[in-house]
Amino acid sequence: MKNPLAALFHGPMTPGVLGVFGHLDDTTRAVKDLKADGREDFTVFSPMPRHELEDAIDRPPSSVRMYTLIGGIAGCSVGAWVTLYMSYDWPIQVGGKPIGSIPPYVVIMFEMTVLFGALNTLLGVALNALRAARREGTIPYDPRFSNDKFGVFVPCRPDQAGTTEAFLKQHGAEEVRRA
Amino acid sequence: MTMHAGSRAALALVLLGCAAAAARAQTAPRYQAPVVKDTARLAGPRQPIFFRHDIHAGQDQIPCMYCHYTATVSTEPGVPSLQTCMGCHLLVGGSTPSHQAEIAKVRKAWSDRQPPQWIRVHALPGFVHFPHMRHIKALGDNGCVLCHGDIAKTPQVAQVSTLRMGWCIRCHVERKITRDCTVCHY
Amino acid sequence: MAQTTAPPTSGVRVTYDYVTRVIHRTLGDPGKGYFALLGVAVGLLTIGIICLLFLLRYGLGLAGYSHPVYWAVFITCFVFWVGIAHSGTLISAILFLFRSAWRTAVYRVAEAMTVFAVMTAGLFPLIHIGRQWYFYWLVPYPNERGLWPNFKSPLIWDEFAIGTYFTVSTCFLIMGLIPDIAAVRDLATGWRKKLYAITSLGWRGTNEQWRHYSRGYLYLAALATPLVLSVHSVVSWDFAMAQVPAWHETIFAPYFVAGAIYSGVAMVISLLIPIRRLFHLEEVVTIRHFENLAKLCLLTGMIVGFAYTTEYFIAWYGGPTPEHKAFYYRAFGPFWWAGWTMNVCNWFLPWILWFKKVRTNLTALFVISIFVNIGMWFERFTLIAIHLAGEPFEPFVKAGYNPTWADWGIMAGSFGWFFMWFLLFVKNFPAVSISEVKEVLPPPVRGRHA
Amino acid sequence: MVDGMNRRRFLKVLGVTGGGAAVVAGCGIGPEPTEKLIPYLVQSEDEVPGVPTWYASTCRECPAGCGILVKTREGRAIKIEGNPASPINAGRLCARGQASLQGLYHPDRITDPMARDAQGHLVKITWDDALGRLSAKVKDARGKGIVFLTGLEASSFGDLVDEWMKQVGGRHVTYEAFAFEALREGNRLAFGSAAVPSYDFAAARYILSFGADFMETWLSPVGFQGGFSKAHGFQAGRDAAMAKFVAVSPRMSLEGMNADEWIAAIPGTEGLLALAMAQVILSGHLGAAPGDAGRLTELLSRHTPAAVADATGVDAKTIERLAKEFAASKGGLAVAGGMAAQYPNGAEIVAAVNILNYVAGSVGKTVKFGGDLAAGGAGSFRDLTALLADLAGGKVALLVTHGANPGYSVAGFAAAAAKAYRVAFATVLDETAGAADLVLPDLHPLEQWGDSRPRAGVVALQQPAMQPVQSNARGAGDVIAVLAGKPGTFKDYVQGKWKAPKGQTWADAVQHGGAFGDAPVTTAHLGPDAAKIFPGKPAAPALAGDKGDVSLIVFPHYALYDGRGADKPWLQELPHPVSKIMWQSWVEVHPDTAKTWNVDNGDFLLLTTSFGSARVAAWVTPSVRPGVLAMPTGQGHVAGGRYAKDRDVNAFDLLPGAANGYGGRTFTVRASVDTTRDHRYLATLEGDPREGGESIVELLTLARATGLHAGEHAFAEEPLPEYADSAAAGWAAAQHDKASLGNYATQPTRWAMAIDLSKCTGCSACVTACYAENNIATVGEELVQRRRFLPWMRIERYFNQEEGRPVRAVTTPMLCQQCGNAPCEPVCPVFAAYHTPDGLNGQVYNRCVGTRYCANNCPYKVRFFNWFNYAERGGEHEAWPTPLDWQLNPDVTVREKGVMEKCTFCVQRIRSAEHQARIEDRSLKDGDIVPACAQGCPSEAIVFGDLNDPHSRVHALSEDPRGYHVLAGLNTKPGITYLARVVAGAEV
Repeated sequence: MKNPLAALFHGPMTPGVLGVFGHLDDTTRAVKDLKADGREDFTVFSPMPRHELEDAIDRPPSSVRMYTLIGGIAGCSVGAWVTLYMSYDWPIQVGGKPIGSIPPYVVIMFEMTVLFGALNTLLGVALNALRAARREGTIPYDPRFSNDKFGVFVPCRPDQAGTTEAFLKQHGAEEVRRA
Repeated sequence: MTMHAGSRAALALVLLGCAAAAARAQTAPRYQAPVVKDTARLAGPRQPIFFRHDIHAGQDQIPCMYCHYTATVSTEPGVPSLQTCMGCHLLVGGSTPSHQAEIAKVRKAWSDRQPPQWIRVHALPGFVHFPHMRHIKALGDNGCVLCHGDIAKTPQVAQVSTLRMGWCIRCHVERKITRDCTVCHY
Repeated sequence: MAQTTAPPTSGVRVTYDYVTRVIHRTLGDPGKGYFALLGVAVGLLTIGIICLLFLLRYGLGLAGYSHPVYWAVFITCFVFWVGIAHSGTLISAILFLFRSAWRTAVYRVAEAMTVFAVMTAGLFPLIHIGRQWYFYWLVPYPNERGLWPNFKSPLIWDEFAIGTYFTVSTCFLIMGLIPDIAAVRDLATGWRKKLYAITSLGWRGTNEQWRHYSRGYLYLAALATPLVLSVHSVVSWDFAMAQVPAWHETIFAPYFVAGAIYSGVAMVISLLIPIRRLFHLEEVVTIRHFENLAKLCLLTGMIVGFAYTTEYFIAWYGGPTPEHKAFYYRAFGPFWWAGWTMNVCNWFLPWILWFKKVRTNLTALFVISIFVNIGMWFERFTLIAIHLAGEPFEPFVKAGYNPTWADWGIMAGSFGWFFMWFLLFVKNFPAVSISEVKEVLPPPVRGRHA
Repeated sequence: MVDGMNRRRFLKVLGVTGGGAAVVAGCGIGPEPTEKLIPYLVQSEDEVPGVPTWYASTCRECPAGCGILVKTREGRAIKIEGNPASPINAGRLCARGQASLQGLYHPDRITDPMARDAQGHLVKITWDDALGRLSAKVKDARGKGIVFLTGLEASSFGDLVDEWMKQVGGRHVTYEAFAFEALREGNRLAFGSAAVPSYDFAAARYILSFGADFMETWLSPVGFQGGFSKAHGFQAGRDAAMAKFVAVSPRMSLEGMNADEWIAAIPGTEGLLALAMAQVILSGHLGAAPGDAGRLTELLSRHTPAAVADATGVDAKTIERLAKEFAASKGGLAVAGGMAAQYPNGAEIVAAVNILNYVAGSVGKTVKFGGDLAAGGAGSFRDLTALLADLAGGKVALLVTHGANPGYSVAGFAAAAAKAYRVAFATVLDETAGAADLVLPDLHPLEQWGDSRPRAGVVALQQPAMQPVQSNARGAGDVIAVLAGKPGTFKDYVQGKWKAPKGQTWADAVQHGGAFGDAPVTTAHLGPDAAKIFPGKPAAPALAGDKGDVSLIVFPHYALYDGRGADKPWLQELPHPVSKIMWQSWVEVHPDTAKTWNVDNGDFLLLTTSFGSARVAAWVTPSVRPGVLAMPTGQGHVAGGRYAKDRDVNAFDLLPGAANGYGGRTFTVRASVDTTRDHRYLATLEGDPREGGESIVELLTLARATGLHAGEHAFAEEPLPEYADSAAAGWAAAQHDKASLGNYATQPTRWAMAIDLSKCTGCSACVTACYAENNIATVGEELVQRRRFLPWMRIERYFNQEEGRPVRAVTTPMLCQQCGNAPCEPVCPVFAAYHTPDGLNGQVYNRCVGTRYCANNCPYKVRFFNWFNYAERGGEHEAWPTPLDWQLNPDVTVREKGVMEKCTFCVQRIRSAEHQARIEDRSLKDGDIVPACAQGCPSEAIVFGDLNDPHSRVHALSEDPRGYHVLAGLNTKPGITYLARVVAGAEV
């Protein structure tokens, strides 16, 4: 199907071959062999995350974690700054307590840590997804991938399409499609 | 009792005021109040009588405290009674026709015993207590201008300051005066 | 993980395709029953809004407050709904980190419940303050007066905690939804297709997307876990920081968190049982899921019971203190019925969950869960209204308290508000996670290479 | 004075400071578009806008004639305080006196003269018409009987009425519902003089009260209470540190609550008790009995303690002990009055008590004839019954009433008076005026001239404090002066009557409130009939009526008195000092009695006497003798304005309409009681269930208290570590350096208060003072039942009932303690509650959003919430319908709905004192600031000042060995130090 958002992201379709797999182990083997050929530019579709596939594809861990870390630290410091600055900006004394009393402010600092951390994580995922989308938008997709089928797309020049098809077929693709 | 302290001080001030006015009238260089052509262009609400502070306080150099004498002894500045106006305007009839017309209104009000209904320009909400005497005490008799603008050069009174809390606070902070809430709010 | 999934109860083979379709079916056109329920919810909400308008016009006096009962039904409802909100994140985040597979089938409902419960809870502090139109003075925004809120006040902590909790749990819910929306997108037709096409944010399940997605999800879970513990601790400090006897207790934070999860799980059960029935999810949401929920319920129930026991014991052990008076008042005062409702429903009732028969009997579970919810509401009511009424420091102003139509009306409104959102959600978005259920299914393998 | 300024202008000028009492609103900066400033034409020399002007005058709420100072702002009377120059009340004032403002501004005041039209409805007419009718009536009523009925008028007005009546051949009858016939008759019996002597409580060393409610309504309560607390209040280092006080009466009144011993004798036997004590003293030669006391031997020998023990229900040992103590004190004072003077044998009781004073040698010492009280002049109930007979018999053609309301307090009056043409001078349409044929709107005492001679040697002047609120009202004095053909106005008449003591001009007199002298004390000796009292064998008297077997005591309500206070919301909402009930009537039932009848608080009882019946809610209390019921007067009006009308039942309906032996009215009757199924919530301040006030009210025995020496502390508190209040102190210092608020220049202030519970009587005058000063809303019966009241200052009353001990009531004022470590402050999310540099708990109304967390966290429960908008014009709960809102204090914000409010030690007074000090370039002195409650307190129990000033009174008192803090265990570091109440004799 055509994602209306797609047009925003990507250019013309990339030529290549898309293999639809019914079984996990076939897919995994296909991926393994592709990597054995030294290919990195293929794309794997799966209806759910599977560690077998992840191992096979074996990419470095996502950079999202950095976003989380930075967000958390930022949040904590914002919490500290807000509470302390605002206390001393107009010092008002309550209940015989010091103007800037840290213990109660820890609560705010903690909440801000979580808030900023979470939002930044989301941001991280979104940015990475956008970057990926620039390429993935240009390759074919099959609705069954969100249901019960796995998919492997191997970009290749039209003249090599034949061999790629063969490769996928031989790895147990239930159907192959050129793009 | 309070009343005696209050009113005596007030009366004393009135007398002083007259003397001062007289004295200044001879020496100081006179400020000439402009002739106002188009009153519609003046800022501020139109008052029942076109009372010109710039003529009274500016040109004739009558000190503020001559009319608003309670400002030094009371939280309220007070509005001068019509009698105060008539104190001069029994004699002073005005130089130009327009002036005469306005002064005629004053005299009419006096004879009808119907004081003019001035439109209030400066007002604070009920939960703010602004003691004028404290401010006059601290800022001097001419401290008025800080909040009311240079009234002595203003034909028609308009609100020049926001009179909002932030505005008060700024001044208090600059002058290292307390910011305690219950100084004004109670 | 595969072995942890439920064995199919009936003959049906639970395949990826089955899961997708059975869950997609829940989004089919709603029946009369659904609209009836929705109607009831909206009706209640309308009642609540009308009462609220009266309250705004004439003042809080319309509610049952008295001197010294300055907090009552509204704050009770606030704590109640915040409590409900807790199981959601617990199930989705904490159990996620513990890799407990059974959560997958139930966490979506719990999470949705969380978000809407927080939305509901958040309204009450605004309703209950005297000059509702100045609620924004609690927010630290730069203003002309140069005034800031008082960060020493537990109410400000609350504001931050609830705000954070709402934001984070909403993010969490949406994030979990994306792959599933994509799944139903690919089956949907008509306006729903458009809706899902947009809300799935172009999800295709490529390896790149999964790589970042699962990381992000993991970290969100990692953040949500301490958050869920903190939020109700902060709520409990609204009371523990005050020196009202029976409020001023160090055990409040854990006690409240346990109670919150307790009520939350109970609410999940009360919601899930009908949904499972109506949406024919028997294959996906199995008895085993309920039993696990029941076990969770039992555990937290025991913690809550322990907390009650501790309270009473310390009060007795402390000798003739105001604390002592307060708890005597709770147990034998004019409001004994409230105190005992809470004890019976939260303290004694869960004991029957020790029996597997009960845990696996949906009717029994449903009844119990309802009672637990009632009990937990009364726990908060007792704690707040009753302990204020039984003022032990100043016996001279000890007072009665009678809730009025305004209290009940607005409380009913809050239920309407909650169920309205919940019903709209389950009909328009997958109420059970598709991709995660698949995760715990045995993957299709040909096995000839093995 | 406010001459030379007519009312129109006066009304206009309100615009100048109208904003002062505006409602809190968050925004609303800048002028209202329509807001007008209207200047005076001629500014009165007294009037400085924003500066209060004080007028000395005299309170006319009761015959005591206390001197008052009326505080006016911009020509409006806004508060009444006692006049320090007056010897009657020495600067103090009771709740009723302070509430007279609400009579002045009553929303239902009569605006114009009114007369009956054809249908018998009252319709407005002009003054000329009214006066025409009146003089015509006077003309043709000559000879057919003209009666002028007033209250007790020891004043020029009384004289004027007398003169006029002489002219027209009528008679002047005075009527007080609670008159003093028994006192006069008793004094005549004992000493042969029917005068009412003045009682010197301050000089007494031992005080015995036989039913006399001398701190509530009896004779001159404010003055008596002042004297009482001087004598009874604990004062270390005095020869006798305090005078013991014993109260004898079947019902615990305010006096009973303050008594060191409360003795609930059987109703009507107080006299026997007194005689028995006299017998002990005389036979034992314990007192300095005058020579002729011997004549009493026979009488007394028949009344030995043993002989009266059974009749009185008090055992002989107690009687002897009391007698010995009384005599030993060398300066005892025994007073009989109130309840004791309202039995059928009231006069004899008074005589018996006189004899007790006589044989103890107190007459002339503490009981002073010569300086007699005007109360002696009050007409007797017999006069009124005679008038009733004449009215019924058609012997009266014209009845003019002023300041008396028999239509309320005498059942048959309305019917009887119907035959005559009734003219009423009145400010509101009470029962009597409402039934009149011609109603003439009178001026309120605060609006007109007058005077009062409450005591021999004292002439208290009364001057108008403001222009009439109702422009078309005319002073009764002026009207009568015209009718009587007097030259000039009533003012001239008063001035003419006034004889200048040497060295005083009229102007001084007016400025200081009158001419205050003293009359020489005359000696008194036993009268001829002294020994003739109590002829028979000692027994309780037969009570009036023959229905039922329960004795029912009807007593004057502290605030509503004989019903004249019922139209004032401040008095209706003033918790009764004993019952703490507001807006309602009640009947006091002892728990044991209640148990037998199976009656609980708020259950309705149907009381039936031979004279009438009433349905009234029960208040179960140990403060009344078992088997005895007690019920207050004051409620049950059928007219008299929105606050009085149709409220509960009228206790007077249960009383006999005929005068008794000594010409008085009997207020103790036999009643039969039927329980009903009906029940209601009592509108009470008191919580439920009742408990003792541990760690709230502390008591010490006299022995222990005298044993304490300076530096010692009876109620030791654990010392706190330095850091406990370092934050507060440091901050105060910092703020102080930053800006002097015009406080003590030397060090940061800590405003604080000391309350001496051995002086505080619980009379609640401070409560009304607080309402008046701080614009506190009255919320009405229904909201009180729902506990929405807002008494910033409340008097807590606890009953201590240990087994085998007489019940004791303890009271304490409870107001914001202005804690140093205030629990209310840190929980406020918006800093509406915070700590001021001068040590107050600031409450910023306009910042408050109403989370009410502060109220939850306040252990003293002294924060109150505005559940509704009590200032809303025409709102359901409007507290100040115009012109009641004219009374609002422009220096204090009127709180909006949804806002928390509380006591701030009258911060407005603190600030204005600081302003004054600042413009006078000085720093504050101790005593510059007096909060409303401290100012009003008749027993001077409250002292206010700066705790950090080592020379201030409050600092000294806070060091007092008796000092303690309420709920000290919470470490709130309160700014109020309570001084423990000291109980003489009996163990605590």
